[in-house]
Amino acid sequence: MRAAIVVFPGINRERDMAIALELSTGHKPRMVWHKETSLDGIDLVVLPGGFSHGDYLRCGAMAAQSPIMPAIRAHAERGGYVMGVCNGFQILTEAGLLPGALLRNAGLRFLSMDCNLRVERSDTAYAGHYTPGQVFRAPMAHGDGNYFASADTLDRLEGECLVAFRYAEADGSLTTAANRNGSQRNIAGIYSSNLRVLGLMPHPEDLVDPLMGGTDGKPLFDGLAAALAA
Amino acid sequence: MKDVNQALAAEFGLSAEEYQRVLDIMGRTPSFTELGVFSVMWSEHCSYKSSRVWLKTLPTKAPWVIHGPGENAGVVDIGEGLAAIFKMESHNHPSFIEPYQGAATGVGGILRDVFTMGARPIANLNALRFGDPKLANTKRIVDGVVRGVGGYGNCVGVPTVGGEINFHPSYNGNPLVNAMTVGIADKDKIFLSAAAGMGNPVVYVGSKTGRDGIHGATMASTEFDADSESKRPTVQVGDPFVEKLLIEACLELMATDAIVAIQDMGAAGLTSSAVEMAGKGGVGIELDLDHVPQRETHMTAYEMMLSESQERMLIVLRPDREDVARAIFEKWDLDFAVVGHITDTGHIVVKHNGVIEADIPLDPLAEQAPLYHRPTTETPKQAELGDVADPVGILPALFKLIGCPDLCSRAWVYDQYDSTVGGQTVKRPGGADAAVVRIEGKKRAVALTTDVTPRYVQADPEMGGKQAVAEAWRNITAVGALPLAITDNMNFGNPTKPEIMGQFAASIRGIAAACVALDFPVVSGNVSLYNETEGKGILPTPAIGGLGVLEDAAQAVGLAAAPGQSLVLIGSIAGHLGQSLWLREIAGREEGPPPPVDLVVERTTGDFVRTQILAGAVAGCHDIADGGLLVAITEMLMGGNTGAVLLAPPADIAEHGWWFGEDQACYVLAVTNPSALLAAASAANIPARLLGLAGGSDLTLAGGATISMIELSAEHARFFAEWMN
Amino acid sequence: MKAVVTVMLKDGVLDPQGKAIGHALATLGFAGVGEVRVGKRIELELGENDPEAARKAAEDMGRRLLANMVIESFKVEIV
Amino acid sequence: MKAVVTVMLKDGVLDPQGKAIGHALATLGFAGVGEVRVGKRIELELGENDPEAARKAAEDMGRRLLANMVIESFKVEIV
Ligand SMILES: Nc1ncnc2c1ncn2[C@@H]1O[C@H](COP(=O)(O)OP(=O)(O)O)[C@@H](O)[C@H]1O
Ligand SMILES: [Mg+2]
Repeated sequence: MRAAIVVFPGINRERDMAIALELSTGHKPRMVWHKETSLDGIDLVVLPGGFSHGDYLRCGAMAAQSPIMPAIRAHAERGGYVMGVCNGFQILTEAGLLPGALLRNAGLRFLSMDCNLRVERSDTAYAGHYTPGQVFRAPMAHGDGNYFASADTLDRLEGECLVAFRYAEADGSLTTAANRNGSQRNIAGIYSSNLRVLGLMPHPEDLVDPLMGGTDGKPLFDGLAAALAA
Repeated sequence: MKDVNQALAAEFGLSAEEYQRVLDIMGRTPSFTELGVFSVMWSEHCSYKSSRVWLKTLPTKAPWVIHGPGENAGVVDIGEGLAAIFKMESHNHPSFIEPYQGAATGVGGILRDVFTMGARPIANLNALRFGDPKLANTKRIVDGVVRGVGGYGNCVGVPTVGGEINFHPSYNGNPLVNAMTVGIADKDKIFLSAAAGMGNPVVYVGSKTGRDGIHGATMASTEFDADSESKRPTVQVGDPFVEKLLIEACLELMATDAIVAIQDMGAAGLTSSAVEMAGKGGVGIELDLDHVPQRETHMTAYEMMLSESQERMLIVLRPDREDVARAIFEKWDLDFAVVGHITDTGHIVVKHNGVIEADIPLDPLAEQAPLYHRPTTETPKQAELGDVADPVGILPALFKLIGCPDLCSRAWVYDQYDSTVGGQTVKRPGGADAAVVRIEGKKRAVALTTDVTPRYVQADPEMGGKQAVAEAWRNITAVGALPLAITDNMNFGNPTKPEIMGQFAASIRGIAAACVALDFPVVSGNVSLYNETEGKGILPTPAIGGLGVLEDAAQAVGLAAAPGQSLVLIGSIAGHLGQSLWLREIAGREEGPPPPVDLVVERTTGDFVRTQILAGAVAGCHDIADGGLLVAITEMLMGGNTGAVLLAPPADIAEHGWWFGEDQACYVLAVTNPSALLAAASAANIPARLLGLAGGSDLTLAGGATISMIELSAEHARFFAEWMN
Repeated sequence: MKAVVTVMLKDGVLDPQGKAIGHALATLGFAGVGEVRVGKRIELELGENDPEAARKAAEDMGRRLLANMVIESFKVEIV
Repeated sequence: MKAVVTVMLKDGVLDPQGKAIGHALATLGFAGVGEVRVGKRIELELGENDPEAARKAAEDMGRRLLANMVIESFKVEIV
């Protein structure tokens, strides 16, 4: 699998993501500067976490206007794989590649701690190494992760089973306490209709090494490596 | 523009003698701009005029020290060809005036001190001291400072992995915000600030210059008074986004051979960076301010020279590399301007609109900078405490202590700091006595901590100084790391008061003694004086930032104890309650001498503990500090979600002394094989004692008194959540 | 010519910031404060001299960058 | 009665957000965009019916909570 990580000015988890991808795929991902315009030969495009353009105005709003965006959009339209994590998820919603928006956390504070994610479906390239209903841990670190979409958009997401992960308790139950940022319906991540584009707020890439407190995030990358092998 | 005379000099914070010295150096009346340059360079903040004589007595050398004090940050060899570069710096006054921006720009400033030397910043820490939590103003300042530290650190993508936060009414009008940054570089690729090379271009990069923080350096050097209000317009606003770009652009440029010298524009902005760079290089420098990127119109030379606009650096380039450099900064959308060149005149010459606004000889500016041997009086020793009755009993006291503002969970604070970005954080805040951050792509890790116990320093500045260094050393040891060096941030009151200067001198003595005994030299630091409001000074607060190294991050241990593990005390407890939190919170007294620090015992005990950890014999380790033994045990149990059954104290010690005394050089270890540890200890002549067994959901004392861990954990978590709801 | 673009959250999009301010005002003792909504005011210096052209440009900016039409609406004012 | 409190950074205080927006507009091809300043617009439902009292209340709120007088200034409008 050939992966690329898009480097927008101000993002800061590109190296974490590169480490996680290399660990599972054996290859260093290509770093693509936001002013580039081509993604030829890339299977997976990753928009990493951070504060693109300082998160000024709205998180991801300015990055969504980057020169690289048309290439990312074309890649997605071609049925290519695109994963946006944290700021990357915000950029994907701002660019209209995923529905909804990410608002300021309900408590109006930055949230940095591990959360539990419930896997809603595992028949995708991203979740193949998890099982449906499985709960795994991932660090979160964001100030604007409060997922919002109109009622009908939410119903469509649910109807088409496009919710990827939800904030849950360790036992998989969906509570308000587990839903720290106030996201609608505990949504932590969603897929595009063709299941090729994934956006999620937490950071599985920061939990792929037992030394850092666990490997709960590793199956996501192993799954991708397997699904996109060759 | 006002004419220059003694009155104006006084307004600029120069004494009559200092102004006379300016006249002697210049041989004429200085220009307005020249007076501004003298006043900031000779301010307490930049010249260390009250503290220098004492700072010189600090031990700063060791085989592993590459650069000690005198550079933008300290540099130590951590093996495998790598260097750790670190420093702590205060932003106290700005944080009182505007908590969010004050704290944010404090983080930004210390980051620049570290990456200007060629290091990629890998960790931030912050040591915070605030006033009485009962005051609404304290709440406002805490909230703003914590948001500011997080707002800046999270955005630049440097994990904030540790620090301290404490409360005492003496900080009501003078909160302390001390920020520390640690970076990693190849040890043969360190960048210094000494300018060289006749005619070499002097380049300005980063953000544009505005009228921000003019005279911030002098503000940081005076006491607060009623008219501090009027100083408010000098508040600087930080732009962490630009800082992030600046880090990446500078590191990219540093990978080339273009740089001759580089220095951040910190306090006193363009003035101090230009003066320090040329001064250290023994050359001259000429600046043409017409080329300085400006955010405002009609800025004067004085304003541009003194502006403290953030996120700016000054670089001396190889002339043939200007284009390489320009291309890099343009790629990152940062300003890049040649604003001058290096000369052989030994002067700093500042031109604006074709007029020479300043022409100052650099040697006298530095060498004749004021240096004061201020009078000192020794702090009287505290009377011995004698016996103190236990008014409430052990578990009620524990319950109260574990929930008090100085001992309760800090999660509310560090949950707002991104501690995992970078993917190398082995021990996060709250998980161990020191933060542990692995070096990307290596097994090696650094262990980091900040420590000081101001109430000890107040009671006995020398002992308190020793204790601060000892505790930093102990915290690094407690994760299994080898302590290497410290940075210090000396926060004190008004140095013109002999008793304050006495505190300063004595604590430096204590720090120095501990550094020598523990092979733990000072490689960088910062001084913040005049932390007084209406004559009331803060508790003397010499914050110590410690750095240690682990060859294999996998060997690091946290502080949690798991069910089934035995708890063993290493070190000996005399039950010292003087200046303890038990005495303050339970008996309502702030009295007595602080716990004595025996540096020989400290070292032998710590070396033993580290050996055991590296041998893999230890599952969890926590030193005894604020709150004493029982608080330490409780923290270990909360960390492992378990209870414990504890054995009785020795008969010859008062029970509350045993459980709550703050004796030094003590550790609690969680182990699976206690007898092996006890045997090893006795073989090494280290006092050790079995304390009990972890397990269950309650904490139970010999004799049956018991309390549920759920209750304790809830009380531990309560304060900040309720306070900030 | 100067344009002021005001961006507000659409009704139905909950506004935690507004709620927090309302709460804080109440605790400060301001009685009878009802709903509080927080939005952005963006002031732009435009090279334009023709008010109509300026408005068109500002509206274009609002749609393409300044507002996120999924959650926000905006108003343009030329001053 | 409704009050609108507009909070802007004082002149001379760096506005990183405005700067970034100006830059983004330029890269989007909007030529001739000069300075961009970003502030807050806070709309408050007040229990007051007397405009003067409403203004006084809103100004009080501005000073005590809505604006950070160290770096910001505010304007009140009653609608
Ligand atoms: N208390 C101290 N102990 C040791 N070194 C100190 C202390 N205070 C300042 N220094 C050193 O003096 C030099 C100048 O300090 P400072 O002006 O704070 O640096 P900068 O100008 O880069 O902020 C630095 O090398 C710093 O490490
Ligand atoms: Mg510096």
